[in-house]
Amino acid sequence: MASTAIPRLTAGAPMGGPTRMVHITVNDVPFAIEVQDRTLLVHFLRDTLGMTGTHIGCDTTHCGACTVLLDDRPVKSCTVLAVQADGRKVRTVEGLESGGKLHPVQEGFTAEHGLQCGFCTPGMMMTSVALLAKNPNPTEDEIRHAISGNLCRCTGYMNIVKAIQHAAKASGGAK
Amino acid sequence: MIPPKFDYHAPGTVDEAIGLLQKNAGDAKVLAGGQSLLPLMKLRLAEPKMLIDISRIAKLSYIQEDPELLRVGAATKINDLNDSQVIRSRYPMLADAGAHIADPLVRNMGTVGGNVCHGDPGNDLPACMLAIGARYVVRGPKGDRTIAAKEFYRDTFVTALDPAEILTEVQIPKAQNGDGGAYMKMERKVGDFAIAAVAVHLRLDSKGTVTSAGIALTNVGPTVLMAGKAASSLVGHKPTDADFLAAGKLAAEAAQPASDMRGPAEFKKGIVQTLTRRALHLAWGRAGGKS
Amino acid sequence: MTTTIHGGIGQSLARKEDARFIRGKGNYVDDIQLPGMLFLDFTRSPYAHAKITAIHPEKALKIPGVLAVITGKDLDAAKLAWMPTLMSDTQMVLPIDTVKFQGQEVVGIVADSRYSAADGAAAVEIDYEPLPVVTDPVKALLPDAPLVRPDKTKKSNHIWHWETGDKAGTDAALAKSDVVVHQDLYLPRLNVSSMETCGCVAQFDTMGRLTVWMTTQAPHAIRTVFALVAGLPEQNIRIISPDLGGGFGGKVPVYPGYVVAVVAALKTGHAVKWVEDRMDNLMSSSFARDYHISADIGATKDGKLTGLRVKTVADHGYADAAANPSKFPAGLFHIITGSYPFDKAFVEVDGVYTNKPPGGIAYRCSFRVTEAAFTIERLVDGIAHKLGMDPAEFRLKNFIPPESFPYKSALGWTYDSGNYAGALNLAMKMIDYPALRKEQVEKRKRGELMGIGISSFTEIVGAGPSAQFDILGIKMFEGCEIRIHPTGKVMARFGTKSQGQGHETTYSQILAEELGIPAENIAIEEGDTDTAPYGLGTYASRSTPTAGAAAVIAARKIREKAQKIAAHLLEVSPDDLEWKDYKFQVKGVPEKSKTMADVAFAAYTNPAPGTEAGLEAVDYYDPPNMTYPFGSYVCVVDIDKGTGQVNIRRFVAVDDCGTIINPMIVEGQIHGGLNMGLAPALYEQITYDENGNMRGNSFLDYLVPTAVESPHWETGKTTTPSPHHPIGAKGVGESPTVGAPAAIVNAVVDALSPLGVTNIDIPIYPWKVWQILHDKGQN
Amino acid sequence: MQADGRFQVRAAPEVVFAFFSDPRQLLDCLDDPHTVDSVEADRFTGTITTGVAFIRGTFRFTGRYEERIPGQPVQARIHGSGLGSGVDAVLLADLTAADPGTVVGWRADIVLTGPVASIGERLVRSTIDKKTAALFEKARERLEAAPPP
Repeated sequence: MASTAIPRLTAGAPMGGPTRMVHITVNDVPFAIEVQDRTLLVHFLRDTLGMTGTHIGCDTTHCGACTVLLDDRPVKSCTVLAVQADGRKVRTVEGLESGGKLHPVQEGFTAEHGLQCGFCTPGMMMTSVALLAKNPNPTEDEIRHAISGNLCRCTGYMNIVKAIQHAAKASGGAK
Repeated sequence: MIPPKFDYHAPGTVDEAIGLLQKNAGDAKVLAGGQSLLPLMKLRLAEPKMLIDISRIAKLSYIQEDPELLRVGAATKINDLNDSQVIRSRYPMLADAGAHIADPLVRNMGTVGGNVCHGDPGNDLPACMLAIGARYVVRGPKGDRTIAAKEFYRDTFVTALDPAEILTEVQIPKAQNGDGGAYMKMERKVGDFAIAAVAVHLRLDSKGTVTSAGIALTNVGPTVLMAGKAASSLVGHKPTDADFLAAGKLAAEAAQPASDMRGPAEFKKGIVQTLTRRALHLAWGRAGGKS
Repeated sequence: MTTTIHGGIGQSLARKEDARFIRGKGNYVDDIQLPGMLFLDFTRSPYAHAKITAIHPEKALKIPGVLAVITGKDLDAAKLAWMPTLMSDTQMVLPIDTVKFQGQEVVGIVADSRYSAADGAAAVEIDYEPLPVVTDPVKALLPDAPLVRPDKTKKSNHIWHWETGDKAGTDAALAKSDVVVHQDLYLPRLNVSSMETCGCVAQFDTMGRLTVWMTTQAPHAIRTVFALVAGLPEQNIRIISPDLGGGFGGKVPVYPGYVVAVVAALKTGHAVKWVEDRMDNLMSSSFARDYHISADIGATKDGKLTGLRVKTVADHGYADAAANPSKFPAGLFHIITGSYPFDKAFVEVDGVYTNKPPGGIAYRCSFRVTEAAFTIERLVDGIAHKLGMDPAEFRLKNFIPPESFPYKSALGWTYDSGNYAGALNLAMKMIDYPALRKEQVEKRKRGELMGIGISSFTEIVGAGPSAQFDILGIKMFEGCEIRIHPTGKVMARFGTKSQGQGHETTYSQILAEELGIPAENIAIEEGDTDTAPYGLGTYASRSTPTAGAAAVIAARKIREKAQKIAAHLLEVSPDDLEWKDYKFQVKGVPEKSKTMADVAFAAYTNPAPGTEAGLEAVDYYDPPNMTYPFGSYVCVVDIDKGTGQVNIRRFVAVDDCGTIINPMIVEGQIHGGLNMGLAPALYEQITYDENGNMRGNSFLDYLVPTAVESPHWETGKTTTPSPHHPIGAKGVGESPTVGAPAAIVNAVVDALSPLGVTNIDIPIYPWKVWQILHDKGQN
Repeated sequence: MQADGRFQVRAAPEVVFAFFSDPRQLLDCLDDPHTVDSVEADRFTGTITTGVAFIRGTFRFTGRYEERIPGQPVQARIHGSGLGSGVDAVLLADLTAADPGTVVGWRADIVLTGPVASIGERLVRSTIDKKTAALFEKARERLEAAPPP
């Protein structure tokens, strides 16, 4: 095994490469942190801030497990640089529950069994939150299209659709 | 997957961005939404030493219709295009395409400018721009110039954009009565590049005669392709289904697809034919044509 | 009025595990962060078969943060370059001199961040000399084919031959049949593509004890394999399987990354994390299927099935790393007689090496059962069409009748129970089958293409009885340990490991029912080998049939002891008590009773004389037989003649999994299973070109269906309890994946049958349909 | 990917043979930046930086000539690796004396492996075809400029 000397390590060891300070508000908390230029937003959230609710599923912008809201719009945080989020606000699954009260989308996913392994769930819920903000009373077809950037391998999507409809109703959107 | 190291710059003006491009010729790459570039970097197929993020340049994101032109700022997000009432009501071809670019999340980062000047034959907007006769405003060290969309695409990833130039605006002839367009895309699943896609644009006179037509094809050649013969076959006609069928066949002849995982070349030509005919029917109806 | 208990069997209890998942508080392997943790990444081979002539790690080692590289030669020095597979074959951890498939791990890079590790992996330079490649198993059997495994004594790519049934009898039965249909079928390579890829964190503590947090469906079996491979004392190995983001069979094998991470942790003294990216996962984690099937089915002219003969070539890549029971190299493929009473049947399978990744795991199905169900349901449809009979009518005429159970199949399996006609009749009623056939006649007159497809499959799950079922010699029992605390609260531990199936909920429902303690007071723990009883893990729909039964038996052991304590408290003889309405009651005197909570408290404060303190039990359940869930699916498709696109208009799935513990969870499992039946029928496959390039190694080309491609599934159920399972449950997670593909393909072939079409290979891409229509002048 | 072609030059067969037998002269026909680091007997090594637009990488290559016998086709096998991928090329020049000069029948078989093949083939195929044709066109120009027999 070829190796260099194994140094004493500290948490957050430097990764090399140019760095800069970013100011990102995550779930209403402002952070000012030095990141590498190439740091992906998803790694900033997971590894730097320790918010591991946002997952990585495909690395190529196809699965949506890493979906977060960037200035209220759902984006795939594995294909966004942390520096691109500088000066902007990010909302993650950790920011859905407020004052001990679950978000209607969280309630919907539980009530309608909209999740199984839970890995796609945070991303799926963030997309749902943005959908309902824009369209409070979506049809099944509109829901299916809205979540078509998020893959789920467990549920067959049926109960995810129901979960979002449930949340729409709870938010007063649906008939 | 982790991108290689690079320097990131977020200039506040286009001219500043152009200066950076000039100074770092060959090493710098413009970052708009990053939805095509960043995946290539994460795969380490592209390793630019510098990224110049133009998304923070004020006034590059707008959709504005004036007496002559529809102007779309290069940094306009695809979903802003899709949400625009002007686009939905008067430029449905762009709304058709916008709804089929990648997936709904990618469209929140991806930009119109990125889609039209990335140079991937699988991008959806270039065919629309060819069919509708758009022009691109680009700015470089020597100032602004406009390039017709049909002159823009040279080869895969190769465009008429000079290395130190940046696309700032897409200009589309203003919709008139009697205009109708449509974009039809067949994809393996949501998020995929097209197996084949067809953009058509028709202009009818008050009698329903086609006075001009544009047809262009996505992902069936090294670049987006014009189907000139197919389009001109319709001009001067009050077209029937037989004309649309014939135009579909001509469009299929213009396609230069390669066989790949999306299907054999012959199939793709067949899809071009089917989609052209269907898109023409749709565009014809939208233009107010009646059979 | 019957008494119920909160969360008892049959209730759609909301899932306990959701509370953490909807808050982003799940704990998956990549969420684990330990102080000083290092990261492992791999440089992989671009070649499918090549000699490694040199490895140049210098540039990688100069990258800041890169600490070490590990090669096959390093591992060889510790005798760790090779490891056994679950099928007693051998596979490389890292190659010493030759790579065998594209994407194979060649050099491990250890760094202080995942970014530096990735930079290091990109900077390692490796010189290769390409060798001839073989990716087609049929060509691999030709005499001049490149030899994939020269390390083996047998100088051929043929691994094994396996057969069962009556060859001569089947040949004779087919020869005498009025009609014989021959069909070649290919079930392509698939990747389970759980949303979470595979990975681990390995850490040695100061006492040399190893803990590995690992994406594994079978933590105990993995611990034993690690002990055997690495020579570590088994008590010094702790495998923890935290929350898993899906498994579907892909997290059963041992992958090189796990072993290298452990070696790296040992060498560096730091915790080491390895997590695949999606391309790594698609290129090198175990595949499913890759079965080339050639089958003949016979019938009399009045439509009675006579015989079935199946010959199969199984492509295992460069190593047979299938996750099958040891005695069944082709899994349970010989359930292939399905729902039909064949007198004679014969099956043979040949395993073959090629330059592809190793494996042969399930794709959300019990060992090779989808391959079997797909084959028989395609063949039955084919012969019905050939006889000019309606495929539903043909099935109803041939099904094994309900009164024949237990039924011994021509290939030796004893089906525990079934009512196949019941399920098919319900599915036909739900979808209004006669109306669809009428509509089809009308549409055909107009030249429109509409098809109706049926699949009436039989599953075989719950592996398995110890006489036949083991993996590396370890019998396939399953353990449950229950402890009732003094306040009447329960901790139960299992050797299985949920990957989304909701074990925390369903197991607590079983225990609530059996112990009379509300489900909310029952905690379930799995996946930690230090605390859980031994078990073989969760795959092949075996958890409810095996661990679910262990839970029932362990609970009943507790009840037996509790009855003595209750008798002591009530000052009666245990025989005077009965367990009724979730309480111990004095027979005939319902007001004299004690609850389990009463008993639990007494077990610690006032145990009956002569009984031990405490209230605990363990059971290791060895099932007497497999369970045989079944179902009937009906699918309606419309085909776009201009594009060849198949649109699933309706899909009705009637499943029978015996007693249902949580109807909501069962329905959710069925929806998900149906989607993974849809996927290979229309979208997913892994192919290789002649140079061994994997085509489709990202989600760009590996086409996992989205919500737009997935239809609105309609479900129904019948209930035929398993006679040998203590509560009659059978397992359901995989039935829909097993049953759905044939229904879809049968529907497409039905739509195209007026054109003389009898088969289309899956996945049915639009270009395949378009080509047929084009050739027939239909578009 | 396969490409072939044929051209005639005024240079004598010996000159053409020597040209194709020299890895430096052959590789200098590439437009892309490259180095030839060593040439020993029938083997040579070097690097080439190539790609399509911004999809570029530096490939290290090793090459080997089949036995070079005047009057027989010259054939070189080149294995390159870069971008985590492999490129294997077999270049062949079949020379026939003509009046005047030499007819060169050339063939290139190029096989990509790794991510470039699986992800990038849709995008790089036409470029490789063009680069191959350009290489032999440049060879023709150089040979045409060589002194006539």
